[in-house]
Amino acid sequence: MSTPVLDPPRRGLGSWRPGPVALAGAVAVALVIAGEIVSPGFAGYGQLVNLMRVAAFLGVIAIGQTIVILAGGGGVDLSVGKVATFSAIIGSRVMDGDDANIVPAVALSLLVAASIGLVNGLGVTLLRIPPFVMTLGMIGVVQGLILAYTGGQAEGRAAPALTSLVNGRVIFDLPGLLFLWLLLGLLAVWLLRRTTFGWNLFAVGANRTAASLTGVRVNRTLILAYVLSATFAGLAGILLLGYTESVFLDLADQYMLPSVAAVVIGGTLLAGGIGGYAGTAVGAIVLTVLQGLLTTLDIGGAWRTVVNGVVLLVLLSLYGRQRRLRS
Amino acid sequence: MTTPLLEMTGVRKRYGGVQALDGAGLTAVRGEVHALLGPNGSGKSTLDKTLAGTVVPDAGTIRIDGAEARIGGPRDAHALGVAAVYQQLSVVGDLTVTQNVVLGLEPVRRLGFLDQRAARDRAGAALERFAAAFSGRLPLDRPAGALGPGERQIVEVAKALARGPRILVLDEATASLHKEQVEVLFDVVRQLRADGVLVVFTSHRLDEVFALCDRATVLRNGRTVGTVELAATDEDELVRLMVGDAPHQAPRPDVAATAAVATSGPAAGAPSATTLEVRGLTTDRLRDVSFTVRSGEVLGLGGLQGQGQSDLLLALFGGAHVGAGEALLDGQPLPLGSPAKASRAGVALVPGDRGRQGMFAVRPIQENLSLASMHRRATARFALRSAAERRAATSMVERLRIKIGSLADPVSTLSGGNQQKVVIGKWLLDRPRVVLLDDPTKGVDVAAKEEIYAIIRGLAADGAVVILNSSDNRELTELSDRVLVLFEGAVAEELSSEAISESRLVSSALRLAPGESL
Amino acid sequence: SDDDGGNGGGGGEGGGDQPYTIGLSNGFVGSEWRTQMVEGLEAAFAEYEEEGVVDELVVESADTDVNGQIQQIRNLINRGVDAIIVNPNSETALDAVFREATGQGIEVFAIDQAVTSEDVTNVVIDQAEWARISAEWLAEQVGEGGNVVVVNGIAGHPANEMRWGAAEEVFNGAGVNVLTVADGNWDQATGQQVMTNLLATYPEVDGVWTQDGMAEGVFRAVDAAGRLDQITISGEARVGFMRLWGEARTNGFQSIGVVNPPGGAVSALHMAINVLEGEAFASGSLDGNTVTIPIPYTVDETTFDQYWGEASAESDAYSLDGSLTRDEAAEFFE
Amino acid sequence: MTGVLDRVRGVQLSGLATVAMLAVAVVVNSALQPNFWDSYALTSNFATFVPLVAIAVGQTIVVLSGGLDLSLGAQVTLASVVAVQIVDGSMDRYPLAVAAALGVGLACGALNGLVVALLRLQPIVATFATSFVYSGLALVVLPTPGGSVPFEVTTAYRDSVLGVPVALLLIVALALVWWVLRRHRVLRHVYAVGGDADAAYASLVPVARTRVWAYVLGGLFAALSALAILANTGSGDPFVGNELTLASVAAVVIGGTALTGGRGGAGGSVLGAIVLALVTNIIFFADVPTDYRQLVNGAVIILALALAGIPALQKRRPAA
Ligand SMILES: Nc1ncnc2c1ncn2[C@@H]1O[C@H](COP(=O)(O)OP(=O)(O)OP(=O)(O)O)[C@@H](O)[C@H]1O
Ligand SMILES: Nc1ncnc2c1ncn2[C@@H]1O[C@H](COP(=O)(O)OP(=O)(O)OP(=O)(O)O)[C@@H](O)[C@H]1O
Ligand SMILES: [Mg+2]
Ligand SMILES: [Mg+2]
Repeated sequence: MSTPVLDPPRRGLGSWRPGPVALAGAVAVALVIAGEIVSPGFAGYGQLVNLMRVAAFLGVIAIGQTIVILAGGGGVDLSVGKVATFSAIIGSRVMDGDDANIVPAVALSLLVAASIGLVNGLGVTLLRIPPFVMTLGMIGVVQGLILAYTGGQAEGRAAPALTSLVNGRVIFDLPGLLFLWLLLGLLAVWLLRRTTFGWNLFAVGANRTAASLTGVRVNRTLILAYVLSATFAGLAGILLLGYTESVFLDLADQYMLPSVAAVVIGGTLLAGGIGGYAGTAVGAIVLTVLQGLLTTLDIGGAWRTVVNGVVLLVLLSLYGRQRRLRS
Repeated sequence: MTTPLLEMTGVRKRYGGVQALDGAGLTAVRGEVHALLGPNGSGKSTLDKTLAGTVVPDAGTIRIDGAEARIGGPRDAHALGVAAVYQQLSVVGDLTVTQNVVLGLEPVRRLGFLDQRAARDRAGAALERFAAAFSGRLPLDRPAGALGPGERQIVEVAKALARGPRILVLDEATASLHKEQVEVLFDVVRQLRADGVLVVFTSHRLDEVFALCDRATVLRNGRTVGTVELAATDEDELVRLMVGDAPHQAPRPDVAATAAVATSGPAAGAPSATTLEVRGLTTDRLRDVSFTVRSGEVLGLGGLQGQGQSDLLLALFGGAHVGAGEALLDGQPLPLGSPAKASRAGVALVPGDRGRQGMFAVRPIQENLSLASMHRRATARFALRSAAERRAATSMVERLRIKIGSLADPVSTLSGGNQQKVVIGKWLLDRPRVVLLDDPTKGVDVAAKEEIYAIIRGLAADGAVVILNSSDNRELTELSDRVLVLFEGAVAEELSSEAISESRLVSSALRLAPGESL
Repeated sequence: SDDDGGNGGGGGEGGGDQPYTIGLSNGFVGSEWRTQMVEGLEAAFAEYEEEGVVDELVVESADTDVNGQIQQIRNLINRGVDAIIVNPNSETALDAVFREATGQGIEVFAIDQAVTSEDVTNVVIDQAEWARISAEWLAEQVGEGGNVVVVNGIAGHPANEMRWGAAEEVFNGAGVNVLTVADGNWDQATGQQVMTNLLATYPEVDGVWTQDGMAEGVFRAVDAAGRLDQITISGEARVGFMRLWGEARTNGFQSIGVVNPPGGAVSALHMAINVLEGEAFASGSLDGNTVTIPIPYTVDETTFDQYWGEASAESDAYSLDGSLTRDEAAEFFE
Repeated sequence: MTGVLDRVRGVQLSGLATVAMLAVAVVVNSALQPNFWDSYALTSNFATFVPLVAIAVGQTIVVLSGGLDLSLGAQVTLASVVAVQIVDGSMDRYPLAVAAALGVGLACGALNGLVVALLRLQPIVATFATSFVYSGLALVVLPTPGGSVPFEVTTAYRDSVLGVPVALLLIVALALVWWVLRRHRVLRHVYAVGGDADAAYASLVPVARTRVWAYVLGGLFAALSALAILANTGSGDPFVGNELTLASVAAVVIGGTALTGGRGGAGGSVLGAIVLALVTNIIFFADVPTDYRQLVNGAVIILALALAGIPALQKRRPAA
């Protein structure tokens, strides 16, 4: 069980089964080993660091995705990629390559992202639009905002301080980004496991009616979940900006569905109420390693796509399975 | 002796760390109503389900008519003539009553196209016998989700009957029914018995068992402890069989005395006098309800089930749209319309539908217990301290004697009675001033029932206002200081403590003049 | 006319029916290149408008699929335009709707990406030639027996296939080893991530051949690995990349940027006006249904300073551009 | 008893909301587009609707069963490239191509059903994974755009019979197929499984088989969508259908079907698909400035989604 509980569940030795986090971790290791076999160099220290660095963006976006999915009721945020893009575009334009502007740039980006999350949350709670389509519609709106804001031409550049924070090597030749991710990950785990918000979120995800009848402010919790999702997406956008230094109009769009896949591979149920961020983080690493591995395989784009799908299926069947009807 | 129609032996089933069945068995003949009894969590439902095919046992044999039966799923059970009414209903709310009754066995024409007329006829025939249990016409074309719980339960029974079973399993099929509906059901069951059907009947209401059943098999801890002829047995003996040889446990005194005291924070101290005054409360289903309750008092809600009792409790907790009226707690208006506000004002609700409204099945027992009160223990109402949470939950587990493995186990792994205690326990940690209880012992076994009674009395003794709805008149008689009898959403009568008796409750519910007897 | 009277406007009436209405169908807006394309067209259109040659430019520009673009074009037809300039989302799948358009007397011009339809005039640069220029340069840099990796756009995409087909031929002919071909989705961030993976697993690489949007990402990956001095990168003529290139030049870094001009839309507009005026293409200027417009210029070591001077004020995403003048366009006609 | 009234009202309302949206969309569109009712405009509009309508019907069935199929668009692509490779411009081979497309839809649907029903993977991510498989295979089958559909087919698709566009007839035919399916046991079981899988299982409904059927039917409608696209485009393209997936989900919701399963129907989705397509038209003919079009489009779609949910909102107000 990856459920955030206070003491570990007791298990008989015979019935021990690896939890999703352990399983996903094992898969990541297996993929790295497979990578090293088919293309030597894949498991080198530098390459592992690179893979982790790339995983960090997905990992940060998936923090919010985890929160929203845990909230249940079909909760999912398809707009994370677009929000991350928008946030990077705003950040880039406001900081415009100047360290002095970092604070206002990041603040404005996150504020805009959070407001988009707020609208998502209001749509999902007050208008009762199913999250899947609400956030899908929001993609269109944000894309519209991007075009209206930029006139179709993204401008500006990352501030050097942001770039060195993300790309600069801190210790053991590890980029600052990894420490940021670790920090954000710990924050996410703490938020979910050790705060009233986290427990309310799990309760809302597990049984919304019961949560409401236990005095939990369900709508407030849900709205906050969507705000957090968009905010973490916005943050990921800023980090991505630090990585690429310049932006373009579909910078982070491709993270939409992989962020959901990372959550599921990490053992969180799409039905809500069960799961946690540790699994998601490993899920993000698994997906990134898989992409890296596929990149280095010289098998042609079409087959590479097929293999990608098949491997994803295998990964999912290791954990993200639903309960049986018959016990 | 002829071969028994049903013979189950050595049935075992393990769920993770819980041995639900540990060599249980059951032998019964045709034309019998056979009770399957036992405390909560003793494995009754699990045994029923192995027979009906929704649970595959780890070991054990099932013989039907002497031949070994392999039951791998509900379809196998059906082929063997077994039909079941489950404790957790299997009605699909979005389908109509007709569609539910024929579900899975729809009459079809060629190529699998539905024969709607035949379906209606079949459903009509199955429900006809229960016509008396429905107020008006048979609701054949209504979505099942729009029916009341009792009506839904009847549809469920009709669905099982429409399958023409040789063996009919009724698992707490009367839990949601009111008295008249129960009588209708019993008539049908007696008819089935006359037709040679075996009915396996599970209920925690022993009066029903004695009224209906011929023999009883008792389970304890997943094992069969014996089968008795009910004609030769009395209630005490049956209870003794169910709870074991250990002397019938009286609730520990400290349970009653301190149940309402939270672990941390100031002790409750002297009961402060609290008054709840309800004036002209009107909702979709309530009409102009007014009353006053004081701390230390248990106000019972009586009447036929479904006359607005649950709605009243829900409305007081802010879970229903209030059209008119108000509620005053010590003269302060109670915020109606938001359970969150109600709970912060000191109101607690133990809802009637535990699974849907009361608990978070997949979440750990710890969280289920903590949720309502954790903000009190949290730093800045936000950051939880795990030691404090664990202490709070553990204290409640001990106090209510909840039988658990670990606090980290999902609450769904507990038996019904223990789940119910968790649902009550989460509110006790919140030191409520007003406690609303909606059928709190539904599906709870005898021993747990007594414990819950002690908790309720303890709450009142500690100065809480308690309002109790119960489908069990005996329970109302035993606990209430006063009873409001509701009829069609309005207060039909108020019975003072001297006037409360089971027969009086029944007659009042049926709106008979006092003194007139049944 | 076979026009059933449904469409207004001047479709089907032959030349010389000024002012004309022009439609633009653009099925993708997620890139600055497309924005530049639309803005360039609008500017050129404004000039014609002042002269009274044209009266309205109807722009359909949105992220959409082939179906959506079919709907775009049908909307343009219903709007009664005289000519449609289209940047197609598919080489073949718009054929049927193009026939609908020409059936109503509307002239259709495809830009950026040639289409197969006989009813359309393609006004495009030669993508194969475009790829060949940078591939030849790279092959020369790494020399015979050199090792290159390739970061391509999207597998199966016609422009991608055409470019890669030409480049592969060049590499084979020059005896250059292509270690692997990866897909970077024409996306800077993906290109950067893909290149990082390739660097780890192909340590012996001497050069990278990549296509427009991804060169900047590839550069950053190589730079992060500290191997700019060992690995040659075929770049792009875009301000963002050229800035990096310019900075690295001091350390001897060399690259090449072949212009893929968004201004193709402007060239197509000139052609469209000529056609609407009843001019016929000169023999030899049409290859089948395709007018190949020359690649404007190439940025390399010798020309870097010249072009950088002109472009450095633009934003990073700006593509160096070029289009035919009216006179140059007129030369394609009789 | 009020519950019943609410419910009945809710059911009618959810249909009404979609119909009302369609009516508004048609009125607005015809006001902005003078030639909206002309023969060419009508024919071409309906020709554009059919692919989305078909895939939306398929998505509806999957959604009703409690699932979601994010690979439907990729299935459309795969079915269309297989069909176009077979037909290759010849009318004689067209029936074979149709059969092949349906076969592809069936096979893809069966694979999805397998992973969702038997392996019990969560539908959203499982079908996301299979979509890679299908779109990859589409590229293998048709590496670059090409192939042609018989002239007769593309012409017939744009034709009209007695003034009624053939494409409209096709939409009616799709609705009819749905009407027939609704009267079949499989669809009844789909509703039951989507409404409450445990209850359905206990009631002898073959849950796994029903789920497989839902995905198979989804695949078959995807194949029909592929055929419509081929008739509409006249040739093959290995990316052609991918973006239909998400639009199909939006159409389903605008049509009043609950994403939680068990409630709704394809009739609404047909209208929902048409509403979605008309919104694009309206924004175009309303001359919204280019840079703001996508913004307005997104906002209008969210509005439509909200309107589609209003009946449910009213129904849910009384707690418990
Ligand atoms: N699906 C399940 N997963 C885990 N444990 C289960 C499950 N179903 C039942 N159990 C456990 O098996 C034991 C027997 O449960 P069962 O429901 O058969 O009891 P019961 O006799 O019907 O109780 P009640 O009177 O409360 O209905 C209990 O301890 C219960 O917690
Ligand atoms: N069940 C809960 N879950 C999460 N947060 C809660 C819960 N109950 C209260 N809170 C938080 O506590 C904050 C204060 O609540 P409120 O002021 O209503 O409590 P209170 O009635 O003052 O508490 P007390 O009864 O201890 O005096 C709220 O903003 C809310 O966020
Ligand atoms: Mg039971
Ligand atoms: Mg309070």
